[in-house]
Amino acid sequence: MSEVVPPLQKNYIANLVKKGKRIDSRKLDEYREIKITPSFIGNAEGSALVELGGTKVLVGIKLEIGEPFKDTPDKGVLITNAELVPLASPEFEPGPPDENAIELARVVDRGIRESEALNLEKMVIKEGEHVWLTFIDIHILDHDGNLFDASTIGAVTALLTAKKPKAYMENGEVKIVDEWEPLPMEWIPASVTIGRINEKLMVDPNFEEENVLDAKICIVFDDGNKICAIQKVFGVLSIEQMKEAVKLSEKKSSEIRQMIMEAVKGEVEKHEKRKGKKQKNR
Amino acid sequence: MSEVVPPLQKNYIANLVKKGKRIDSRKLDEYREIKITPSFIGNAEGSALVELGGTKVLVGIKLEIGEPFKDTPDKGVLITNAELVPLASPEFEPGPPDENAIELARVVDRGIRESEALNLEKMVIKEGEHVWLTFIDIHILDHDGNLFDASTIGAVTALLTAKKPKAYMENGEVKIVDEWEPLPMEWIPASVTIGRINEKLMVDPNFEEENVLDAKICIVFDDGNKICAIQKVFGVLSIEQMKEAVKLSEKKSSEIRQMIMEAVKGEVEKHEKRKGKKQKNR
Amino acid sequence: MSEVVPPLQKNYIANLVKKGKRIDSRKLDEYREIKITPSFIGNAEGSALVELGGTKVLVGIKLEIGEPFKDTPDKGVLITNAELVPLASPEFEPGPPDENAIELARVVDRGIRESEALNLEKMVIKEGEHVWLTFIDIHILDHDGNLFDASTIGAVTALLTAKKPKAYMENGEVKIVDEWEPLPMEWIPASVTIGRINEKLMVDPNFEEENVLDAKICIVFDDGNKICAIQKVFGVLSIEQMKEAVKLSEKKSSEIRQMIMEAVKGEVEKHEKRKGKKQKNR
Amino acid sequence: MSYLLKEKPKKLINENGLRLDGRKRLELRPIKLKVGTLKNANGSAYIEWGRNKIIVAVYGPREIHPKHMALPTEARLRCRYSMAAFSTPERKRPGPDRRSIELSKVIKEALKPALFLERFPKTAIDVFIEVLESEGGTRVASITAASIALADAGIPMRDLVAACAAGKVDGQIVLDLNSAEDMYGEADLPIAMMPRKKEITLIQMDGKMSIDEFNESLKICIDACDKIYEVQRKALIEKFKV
Amino acid sequence: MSYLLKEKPKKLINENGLRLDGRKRLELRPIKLKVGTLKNANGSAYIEWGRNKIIVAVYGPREIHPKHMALPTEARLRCRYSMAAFSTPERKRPGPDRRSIELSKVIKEALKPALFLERFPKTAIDVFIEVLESEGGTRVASITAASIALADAGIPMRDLVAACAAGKVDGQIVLDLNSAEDMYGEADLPIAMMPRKKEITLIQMDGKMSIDEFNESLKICIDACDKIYEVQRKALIEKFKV
Amino acid sequence: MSYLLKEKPKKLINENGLRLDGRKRLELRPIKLKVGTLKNANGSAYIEWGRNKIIVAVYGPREIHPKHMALPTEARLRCRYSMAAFSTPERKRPGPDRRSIELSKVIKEALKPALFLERFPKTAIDVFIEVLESEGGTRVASITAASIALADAGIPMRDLVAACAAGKVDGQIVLDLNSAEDMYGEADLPIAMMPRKKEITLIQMDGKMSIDEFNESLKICIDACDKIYEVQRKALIEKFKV
Repeated sequence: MSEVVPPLQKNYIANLVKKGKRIDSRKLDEYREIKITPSFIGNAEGSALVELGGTKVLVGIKLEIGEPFKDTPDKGVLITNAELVPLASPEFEPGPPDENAIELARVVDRGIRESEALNLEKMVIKEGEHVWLTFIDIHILDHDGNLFDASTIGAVTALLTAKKPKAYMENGEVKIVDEWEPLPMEWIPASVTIGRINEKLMVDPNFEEENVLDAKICIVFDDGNKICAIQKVFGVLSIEQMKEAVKLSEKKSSEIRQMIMEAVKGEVEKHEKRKGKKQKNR
Repeated sequence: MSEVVPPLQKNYIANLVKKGKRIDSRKLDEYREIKITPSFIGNAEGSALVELGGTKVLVGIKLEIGEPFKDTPDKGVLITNAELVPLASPEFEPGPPDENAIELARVVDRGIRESEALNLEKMVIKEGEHVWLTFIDIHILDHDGNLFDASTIGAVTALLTAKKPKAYMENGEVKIVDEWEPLPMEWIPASVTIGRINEKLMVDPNFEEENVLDAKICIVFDDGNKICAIQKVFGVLSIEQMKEAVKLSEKKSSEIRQMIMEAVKGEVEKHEKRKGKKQKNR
Repeated sequence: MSEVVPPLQKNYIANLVKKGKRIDSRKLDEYREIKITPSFIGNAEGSALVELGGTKVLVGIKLEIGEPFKDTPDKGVLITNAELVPLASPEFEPGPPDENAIELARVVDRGIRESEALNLEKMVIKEGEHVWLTFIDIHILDHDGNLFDASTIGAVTALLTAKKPKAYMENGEVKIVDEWEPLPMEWIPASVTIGRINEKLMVDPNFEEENVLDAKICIVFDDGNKICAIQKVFGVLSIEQMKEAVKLSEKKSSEIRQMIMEAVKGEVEKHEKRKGKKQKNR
Repeated sequence: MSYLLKEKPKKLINENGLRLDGRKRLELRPIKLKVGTLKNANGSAYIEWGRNKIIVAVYGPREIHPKHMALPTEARLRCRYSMAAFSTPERKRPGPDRRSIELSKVIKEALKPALFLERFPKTAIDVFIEVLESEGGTRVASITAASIALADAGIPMRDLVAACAAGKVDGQIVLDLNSAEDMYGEADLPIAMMPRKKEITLIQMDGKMSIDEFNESLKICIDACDKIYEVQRKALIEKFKV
Repeated sequence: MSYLLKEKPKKLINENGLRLDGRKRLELRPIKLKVGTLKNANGSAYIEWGRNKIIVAVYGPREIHPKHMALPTEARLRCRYSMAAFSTPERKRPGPDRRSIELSKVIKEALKPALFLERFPKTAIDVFIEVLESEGGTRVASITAASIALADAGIPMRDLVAACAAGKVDGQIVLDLNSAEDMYGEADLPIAMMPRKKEITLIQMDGKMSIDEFNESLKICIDACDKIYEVQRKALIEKFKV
Repeated sequence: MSYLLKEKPKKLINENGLRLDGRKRLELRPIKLKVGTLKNANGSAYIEWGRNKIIVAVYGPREIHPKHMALPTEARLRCRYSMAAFSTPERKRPGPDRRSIELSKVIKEALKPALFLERFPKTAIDVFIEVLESEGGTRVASITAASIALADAGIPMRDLVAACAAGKVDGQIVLDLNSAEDMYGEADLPIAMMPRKKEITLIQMDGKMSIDEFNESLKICIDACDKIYEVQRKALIEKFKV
């Protein structure tokens, strides 16, 4: 959100919304075109280029072997980082991640971590000593609004298509074999960002819309109909609007999930099997 | 000390001092009211809230087990840090400690370290390998002058009331038991800050006074009548003024020490016993 | 190079150069006076103070024992750092090394590393575990142009005169004896910096000249007639100028090398022997 | 102290429906709120919420540095949430980490809708939050206190902001999670509201919740915010009644 | 992935004169260059050069912050070469390191002579280079793409800048080194030129080369830059032909 | 080199009253002081004090950046005490640490009273101190040299500032502690004075001393400062006599 709102632009968009219309002629509950290109980067263990309208996000997964955290010796480590590089927008400045980059990284991380999409317990080589560190690096290339959803789509797709070599212990040392297997993914969380303007909700605000919204909220659903993360990014919502946003995001999240599954088709079968089992146990 | 001295304010204070008076009607050698609240923070191993007139300082002690420095394998490690958080004064700015915060931390540290108040040799679990790291964190909450004395009072009180669990070696590993004991405190150093204005000395300058002083000096005494730290903070002193300041600080330091002992009464007995022994050996 | 070129100064220097002359009455291919003082700093394992006209550079070598890099377990580690301290020029500012300091350090490093002047394979105590870390610290004291050559002369001289204690493994631990030996130096690289102005080349530009040059390039030769590093620092060169610069720098580099050898006379014999052997194997 | 690592308790709610600290499912921890405790700040507040101890100072509206940070049509609200090194069982290294940077932002966004920032263009309003001791729920306690400190500083406000968390623990929806419940529970849902206008200014969630559970959590938070609003009003009256 | 450390190959050029990736001694890797791929930037270009993938954005001429950075008689050209964390076999920590700071500078110096900076005094022209995947030769690929992005941004130029490296591998002079050749070869000589003016705007070398080898390397680079210049021109025509 | 750790010597003063470096109890190390050794600085001085080697440059009065650092009624004096990486037995990491930040401040406060800063409002006077080699007592050597560098820069001064340390070693009060005495001695008391005005501009102490010992230390420091003042005056005369 830029800091000074141009009032004319705001009125124009607000009036359109009152009639259920938007500046790019979408419906209020319609996403821009989503294009997902998995495995874009050869040097990454997993990656995805996501184009959401004019927004371009590249996510890469890198794996390393390291120590677990002291208080979770039986779990791998997940580290999510976002870079709002100045290439992507005249608003982004060089330097360490600012509050917006950190919020973005932490919300994407939360959606994946809290949904337990990546089973960190299966990312252990030897409990308390050697685990897989999974780095999710989010690189914004062009910022045309709704970075949260584009980044979550990218991160989830990259994880679903990532491969890791087999590793085991031998004589107290970690051995790695050149046999590659997918990461233990259990769920496909999907994030839905909703804007409020003129008391109406709209999904997937673009950059111009974000600049004039009264409120923005991001809601992430796992694929078992549970909310696994919420973040009100700015503005206020009434209680009714909040409940409406949750319902809307539940619906849209399954459409997005469908697109991710489409993009990673090869992976889908495996995932469906896993999911089938899970749902029964639930 | 703020950087630009208001000349009217300076004249007013200087004229008062000539008559032995001060803006808050104290005598030149009189401290403001001191209120010491030990054990204020439950999560800290030791802590003290010190109110010195309008100045509020909170000091916390945290303990960790770590490695000794290479050149002192037979000693625990003492780390003192001061945060001049922007909450405490419009003059403080966010960011890493500046020269004033570092000077404050180092002077408080010096008083404790050089007086050998905390016996670091008794903070060793296994020589050269495992020792206690003692962190003294000084948090300024409201800055109304004389941070040095308030912080030293806080640090000493927090150390006197701190508890550490017993630790010992077993099969090459550190074991910790839930039995708590006080830190090995040998002395009660006390710091006295003195200002010079109009060729007169005054103790415990408040914020307004600090802004117009010609010089400020801080002198720390252990409780065996020895000086253990001096820091001229700014300005100049004649040789006679310097000697006078030392005498004055000796006298005031024992009053302050008395107040600390009052505040940690439970600890006093133990301390007195320790001190009795020490004095004989001196 | 300062950022704004004074046009009058530029014309004056450019016109002189057309006639083969320079502001300090040197010839185009003439260096300023070079004064080398080896072993200036007692606390350094090797050091040299270099005065190149008005430019003063102090280089110190420090040695530590540490781990090799993972991908070169059979080599010692070389770390080169340059500090453009604000003492040396009104253009230098306090703070971490900027792009100019980093470029300087990396070009000096490259000349030494790529010429294999210091035989890093002989700086290993135990392969994969303990090697010598060699720190080259370049401290600019007065900046009157041509820091690259002055720094390389300083670094090479400091390395040639540095001593290290003998170290060996005993019961899995590194032992160090108080017997000192020179570092395993194989070559004496020499750097030649060339400026272009008015389509003419000149060596060793001073500060005023650097400010008005059309281009500056630094070329390093090992002492076996091979180029081991090039860095165009700014500006453009035609292809012919580039070739001419290489020839010129080959010639001047042997003069500089001669001066270094003069300065470290005691070391020269040993070096010559080493070099004799090497040349045969080439 | 982190070297005495506590194990995860088997049950967070016992057979009598009581939680580890003896509270009932929908019971708030005791809250003490004091206004105007600092001398230098333009406004301040100190809150004890359970074992949480937090002090908040407000400076401003005041000049802004560097100048290009100034906004032409309103005051820039800046928040700094910071934890004292000794506020946590394991010592926290001083300086902002990623968590505190995110919290500073969400707290700022929770307070902003309540302020008439447009009355002070080109200035800064700074909210400094120091967590002196933490026991779970520091962000809602911080917002509750900061809102009062802003009022104490005389910043004109549309409404106070009251905040509280709900969550899911041992399968049940509970109010006002403490540290252990936050760490070992299934979900945490901190909410801030302008109580009179019934508008949500902060909502975050992590963990897993069904939509029904979410709606229930939302409801008990709204009720709790009303109670906290009363605490806030009393604290303000206390200050100004003299 | 760094944990599967590759050994140094015995030969980098086989008995048939072919390199590890099947190329001949003087053969360039395939180059794809696309202009104007970004929406926000004033100019942009995307290059795939072998497995290198690099995107470049140009912003400016625009206002400069802080103001005292402004130059009175020309635009300040600023370059930022940066590698994505996932661009290398071993994860690269985000943020500038010494190598990328040096590369940012030499790339800036390679582009600067081609620009009429004096037409935009007191402004900034920013070139942002993001290496998304690297396989050796990122600096020459970056310069090649940046030059096109500058043209796309409408910055007036004396000439394009084309760049390529030569080097010495297994004792032979080869064109366009890849990662393995860069790491295990004997010398690397990246060069940038203004092809029409035949002027060198970047030259660096590390490794060891005789003067003859240097001259040969220089020659093959010049020829290669002519080819790359054609690729650049075609990409620009492609963009503007619509 | 730190890997050859020296043990603490049994005695720092032998039976003949001589110290490890052969000096008597109240003997200064040899001091060489040279004015105007740097070309770029407005004023400079180089001091060798025992094995300490320190160079000081003064720049200013000059414009100040950022502007809001300017003081309306006087020049801002800034000091930067910095140790070269190779100046100590163990390599020092470049960049300021807590010790050097404190020393920069106390040196600034030691010099400030001697300067007529009010003659140059809104400007900066920068004192840059580079310790090239250290052997104990660098702060007093730095002040002694800096005072001369300020005079060399033509900054009007009330008096020079001369500095020296006393201390307690093996139970005796000694003058001018070296490294070993500083490390293993009982107390260290560095003092700076304006010798003509007999005013103390720096005094610090660490260690333990009785009041009597303090007074004795003070006395021998004052005497030593008079001697150092002579060295300073000679150095200035040397410079300007040509």
